[in-house]
Amino acid sequence: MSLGYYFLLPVIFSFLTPYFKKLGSFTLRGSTILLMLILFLQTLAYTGVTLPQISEFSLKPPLGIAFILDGYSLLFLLIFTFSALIVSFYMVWFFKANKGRDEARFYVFFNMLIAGSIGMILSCDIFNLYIFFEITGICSYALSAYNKDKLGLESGIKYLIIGLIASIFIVFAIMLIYLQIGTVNLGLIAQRFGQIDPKISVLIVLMLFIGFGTKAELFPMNFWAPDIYQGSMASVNGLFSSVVAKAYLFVFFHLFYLFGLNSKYMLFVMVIGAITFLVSEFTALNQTNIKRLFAYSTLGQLGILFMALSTNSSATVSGALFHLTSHSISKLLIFLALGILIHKFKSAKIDILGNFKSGFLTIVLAIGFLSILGIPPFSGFVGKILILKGFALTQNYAAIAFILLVSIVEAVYFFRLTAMMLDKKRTKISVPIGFANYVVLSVLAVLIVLFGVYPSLLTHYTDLATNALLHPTNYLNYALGVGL
Amino acid sequence: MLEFFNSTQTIHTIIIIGSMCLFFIGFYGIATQKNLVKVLVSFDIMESALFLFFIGLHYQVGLVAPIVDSNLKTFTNMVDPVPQAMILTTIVIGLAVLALGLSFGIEYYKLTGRNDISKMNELRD
Amino acid sequence: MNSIFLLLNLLPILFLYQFEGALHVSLPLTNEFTLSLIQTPLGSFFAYLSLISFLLVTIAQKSKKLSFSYYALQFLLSLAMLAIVLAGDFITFFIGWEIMTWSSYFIISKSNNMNIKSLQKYILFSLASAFSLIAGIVIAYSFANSFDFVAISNSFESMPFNIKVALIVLFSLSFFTKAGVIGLHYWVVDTYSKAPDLFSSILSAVMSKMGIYGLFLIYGNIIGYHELKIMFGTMLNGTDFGYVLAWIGVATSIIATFKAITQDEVKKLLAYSSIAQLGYIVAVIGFGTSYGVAGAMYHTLIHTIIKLLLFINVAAIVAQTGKNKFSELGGLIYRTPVSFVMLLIGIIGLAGMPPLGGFASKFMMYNAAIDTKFALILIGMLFSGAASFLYCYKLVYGIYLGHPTSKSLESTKEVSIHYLIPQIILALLLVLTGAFPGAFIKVINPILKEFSLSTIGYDGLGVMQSAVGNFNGFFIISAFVVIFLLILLLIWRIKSKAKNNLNRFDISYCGEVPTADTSLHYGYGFGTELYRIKFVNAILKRSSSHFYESLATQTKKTSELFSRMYYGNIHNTMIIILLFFSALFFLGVN
Amino acid sequence: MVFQIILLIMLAYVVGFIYFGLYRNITARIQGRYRPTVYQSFYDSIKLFSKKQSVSYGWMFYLGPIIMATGAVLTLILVPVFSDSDFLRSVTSQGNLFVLLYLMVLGPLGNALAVGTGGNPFGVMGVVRGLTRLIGLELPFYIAVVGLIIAANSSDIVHIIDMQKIGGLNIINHPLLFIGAMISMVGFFGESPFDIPGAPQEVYSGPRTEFSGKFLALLMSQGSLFAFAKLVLIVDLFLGGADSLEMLVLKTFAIFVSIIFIGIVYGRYKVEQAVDFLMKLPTLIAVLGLARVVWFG
Repeated sequence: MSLGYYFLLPVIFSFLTPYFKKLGSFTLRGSTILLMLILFLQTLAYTGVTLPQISEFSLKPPLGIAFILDGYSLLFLLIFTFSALIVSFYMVWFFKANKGRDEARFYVFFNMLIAGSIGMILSCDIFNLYIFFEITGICSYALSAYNKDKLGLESGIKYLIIGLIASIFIVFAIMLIYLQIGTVNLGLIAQRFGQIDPKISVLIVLMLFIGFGTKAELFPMNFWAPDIYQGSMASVNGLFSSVVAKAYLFVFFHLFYLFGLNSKYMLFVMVIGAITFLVSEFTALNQTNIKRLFAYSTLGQLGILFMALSTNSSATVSGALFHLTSHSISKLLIFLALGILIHKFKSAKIDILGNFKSGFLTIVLAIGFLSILGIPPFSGFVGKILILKGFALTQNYAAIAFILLVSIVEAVYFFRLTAMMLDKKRTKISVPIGFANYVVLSVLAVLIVLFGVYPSLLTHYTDLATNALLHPTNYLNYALGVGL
Repeated sequence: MLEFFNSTQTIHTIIIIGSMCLFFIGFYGIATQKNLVKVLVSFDIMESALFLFFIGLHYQVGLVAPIVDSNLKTFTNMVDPVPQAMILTTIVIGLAVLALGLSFGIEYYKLTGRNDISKMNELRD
Repeated sequence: MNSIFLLLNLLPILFLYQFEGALHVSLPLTNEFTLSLIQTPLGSFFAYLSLISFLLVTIAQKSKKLSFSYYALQFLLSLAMLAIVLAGDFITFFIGWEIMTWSSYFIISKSNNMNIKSLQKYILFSLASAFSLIAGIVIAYSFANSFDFVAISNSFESMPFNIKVALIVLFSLSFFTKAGVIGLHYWVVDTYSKAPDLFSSILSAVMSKMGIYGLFLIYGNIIGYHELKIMFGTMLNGTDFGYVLAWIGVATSIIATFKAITQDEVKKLLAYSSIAQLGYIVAVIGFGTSYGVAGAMYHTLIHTIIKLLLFINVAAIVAQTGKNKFSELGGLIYRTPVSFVMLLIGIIGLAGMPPLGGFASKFMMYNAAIDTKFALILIGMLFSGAASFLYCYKLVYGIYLGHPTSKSLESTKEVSIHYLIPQIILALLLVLTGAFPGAFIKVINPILKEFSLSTIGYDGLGVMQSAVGNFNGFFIISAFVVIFLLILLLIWRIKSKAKNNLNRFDISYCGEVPTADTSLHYGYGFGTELYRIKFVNAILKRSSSHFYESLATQTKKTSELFSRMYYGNIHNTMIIILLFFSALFFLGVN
Repeated sequence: MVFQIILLIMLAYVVGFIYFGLYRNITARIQGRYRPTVYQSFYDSIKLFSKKQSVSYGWMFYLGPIIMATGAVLTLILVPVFSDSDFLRSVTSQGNLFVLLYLMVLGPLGNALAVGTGGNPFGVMGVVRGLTRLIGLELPFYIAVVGLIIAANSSDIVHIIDMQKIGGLNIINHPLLFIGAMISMVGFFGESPFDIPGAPQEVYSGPRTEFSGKFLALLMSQGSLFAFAKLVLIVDLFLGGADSLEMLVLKTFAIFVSIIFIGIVYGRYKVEQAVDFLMKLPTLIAVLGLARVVWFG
């Protein structure tokens, strides 16, 4: 299958949605599940082939448009398709529980969102990347405002305005690149980036940094992010946290390493990541809204990832990618589980965690919490220890101390929530969960444990990804059309 | 006199100055305006400035538009087609975002009667 | 359910049938990490401690209806502890450490007395301990390029001095937190007192010992006492390092002892006493001599036995009466006589009286201090020992002696047999450890060899030898029993009758006749007069809680401060982004 | 050996009661009032053994005095009475100073248990005061003992006696330690100014209120045995032990007299005052002695 279908199939399904809707909601839901299943299985199939893979359209690169799948994007592809599959299962329950919602509208944007995110990580020219960026953006604005209530629309508007700002920076950067180099092919850009006038290149880098950094929720540009999470549905939050934010992060570091930025930039990104981590974790302590709280937690984890990914040491980066995967799974689990509670209690106050009665939900949520905190034997632990190990190898003890100290702050609110769940003195109301959710949440929880006790399953892919990210020679050859 | 205007240099200068003016008008708009519609319009102005800038800089005197018709027999002596294609796409995207933004704005206005973006702060700490 | 988990608890013994080398497993986790389990004498010692403790507590738990999840978590906890003590590398150690943390957290949360604040206290201190540990681990890794104990131990010598110190501090902090050294003990009392009653015994008897195991591992195995001596130099006959550590331990012991005396809640008293006893161990662990290590080991064993005994005893009483304060208990001696005798044996051990095991361990520690000539340390330990008589007496008086404080206590029945069986076993163990100190030395000697220290002599099973004198436990205990029986016989033979079945109000009471309303059990309040002693008052009125509370307040303030930035104004957010860009631009271009 | 032990107990019993009689005599003389005979305590003890008990509070109430007596006898046989002879040497060689230090506390603990069982709140008050006083009281004594152990590098009393034969008496070599130990001894003998736990005038009757008959007699007897053992211990530690019965009586009597003279002269401290006092000057004196041993010995 050509890589193009990763983009094409969701788009086709998205356009067919009105017809599916006419055929009934079963078809609508089923078709999306089918689509995501196909994508996921296809991705699994790609794990067996030699990488990178390329699919060009009409012309060979560097002139034509092409999709390239290397180790780095394979990892993200796995995460995205898997998350999408999980969410599409979850939405079956959601729409059953919430009768009378406009299902078609959700699925249109959902499919397109996945198409856009996947496009972003596969595309090998910067302009296509921008288009996918915008597609992802538009779909996220729409999904964020899906509820069409006051809060939903407010978050949609906020997200849209921020998206506009980010896209102006990125368009500007792309134009400058084209003016300087005369190409949009990533391979050529990477090759010739060093020849640009340093002042212009600083400007380009800064603009890309601001553009993608804003979307990837880095500190001084992330004042909007918690609002968006608070206003959107829990399942959409799960998508934002484990797919959309990760896609922007992917692009950020893809460009970062392709352009071969020097250690000053690395230090800068690391400091920014650290500040993001610090501020978010502290702010999270003060939250009363559960979705908002986990939004801050997501920001914090992104902070760690930025810290670790900007080190250019394969040990740290590999750890960070492991952590990223584990975080995606855990956050998806948490947000989906919260969705069930929020639906039941019609409220997103923190107290709902103390008022439900369901051993299953308690266990899966606890697994999610412990995993994010990096406590063995859950997958977050492996990620965190790999990151710390990486920092230790470069003798960056300050980073280790920083991460560990702030992690204690993180533990404060995670365990406050856990203690609320376990508190027997509160009035407890039993929560119906639904068969689909039992399956979905158990799969996620089992994965978290599995990656925790048998990390080799995942380290194989993170090592591939690290290698592809830090040594993009193969990728460049393909992007330049040399190897074809 | 007119030849002066016909030189590539001059045209580029005019375009740069003009697009910069436009850009800063847009910039001024988003920095000061709080009405959602005005903000969106300001963004559009900024984007337009970028488009103008980009397209304009790729125009050179004596080159023809990259459209295959009687004037263009060989693929030489024409303006670089890539920026034009890019800008066309970007315009479409911009339009889509603008439309979405306006529709959000309208819905929001219907619900709350507000369109001041600085007062959209029900989502906050 | 209980029986199943009882059997499950016995399972690990299959793999630990020897004292050394019966177990050698390594599992590759990733291509970088390999989990390995190796049985060393030190590990086996602690492994057996924990196995036996869990076994006994599970027997006692038969008297309660506990859920499957409780037992499962407890079993997981026991496995985690085994992983800690049998680990051959730091990753296994840390995994065990963290599983121990959270499984115990979930067990504690099942208690009815628990509140969020105490749970938070417990988990945050545990995590702080774990994070300090992992920081040490990765720093060590950065030099050794391996998590293996042996590899790290080998490369330790070549590390820079400041890294060595940092490692020692980080590891020590972690293990001190678990053992509840003063200043880091803020969580201990609350947790022990609010945890499920029988689980408190595990917390105090086994989990705190994991901290001690860690200290042994670090000082003895990984760094090595010899290296510590080289690093820090010597003082008198010991090391500088050991001297500092000894003062930390002695301060812990003294402060906690005084705090224990003033507690009204039974389990709080036991918790403070636990801190104090671990203080002794910390005090001698750094001496770096055979006697120091042996003393610490011996006291570890004795403290485990005693704290299991006492906590199970108290748990039984609490279950029987529903009361957990000295001011609400009292006069149970003839209503629960077996429990009383068990507690009596327990406190005789706790006070370190001959002829029970408590004395043997103290004897070893004192000798270690004499051997190194740390006289003031020894005085401190003796002083804290003298003060500990007060809380020992309070324990027995407040629960069993004096008068019942309420009507319901007068009809209390003897506690369930499931509580008594482990207590009787433990009491016997306490007697045996007192009677056969030589046997213990036999067990310790392989561990001393592991630390490359000289071994200690023993003369048969009954005599423990030391540099400054021998202790014949067997003689002392037999002499005690013989004399006791003779005097008993003598007194028995002297005929004189007494009026039995006296009313409990028939006491001399200043010529008055006390009634049921008269407060006769006021002895429970003792400890209050300690506030009038200046030195003790200075200790008692200070508390680490101020520090931690203000830390919490500061964190909350910081959080609120940061939180103000996120006030939901998208217009300002835009402007901030633009300003940030301009700032970076000017910085970047220049 | 059994014969020797019985002999020793009888000796201690006789000497102890005679000393106690002398104490009452001397006190009465100094205070200018009528005195009982020297043998009065004997008579009391024998009389009490044959008397009926007036009250009983169950078996633990009985066990308390027996535990105390056990502690006293055990202490007695573990202290070497005669330094050069083989008298009970096989037994005394099994004990050492640490065992003795703790055995000395066994008595008060047994007492405390019995008193607690009795349920008399005043008795408990006395016990608590006693245990609180112990915090301060043990301190100088411990320091002194530790000093001696370090000086001799052995916790074996026989060894300490032998050391004094070679290097001179400890009272001369370590006077500061001796002073510290003596101040503690004043308290151990229940003398003023540290006699608050018994305090007959203040706590109505002290810890022994509820005892009568043979148990009171047992308490008295063990008290005299124990007093003798403590005196012998001091003699062993500081005065080089005693070769013969005359020397033993002489030395113990000297110690005893100096203790009661201190006791008679001073008034009574409250318990917190006692602890406060003991933690200051006596501790300081003893610590100075100790420092001398550790750093310059």
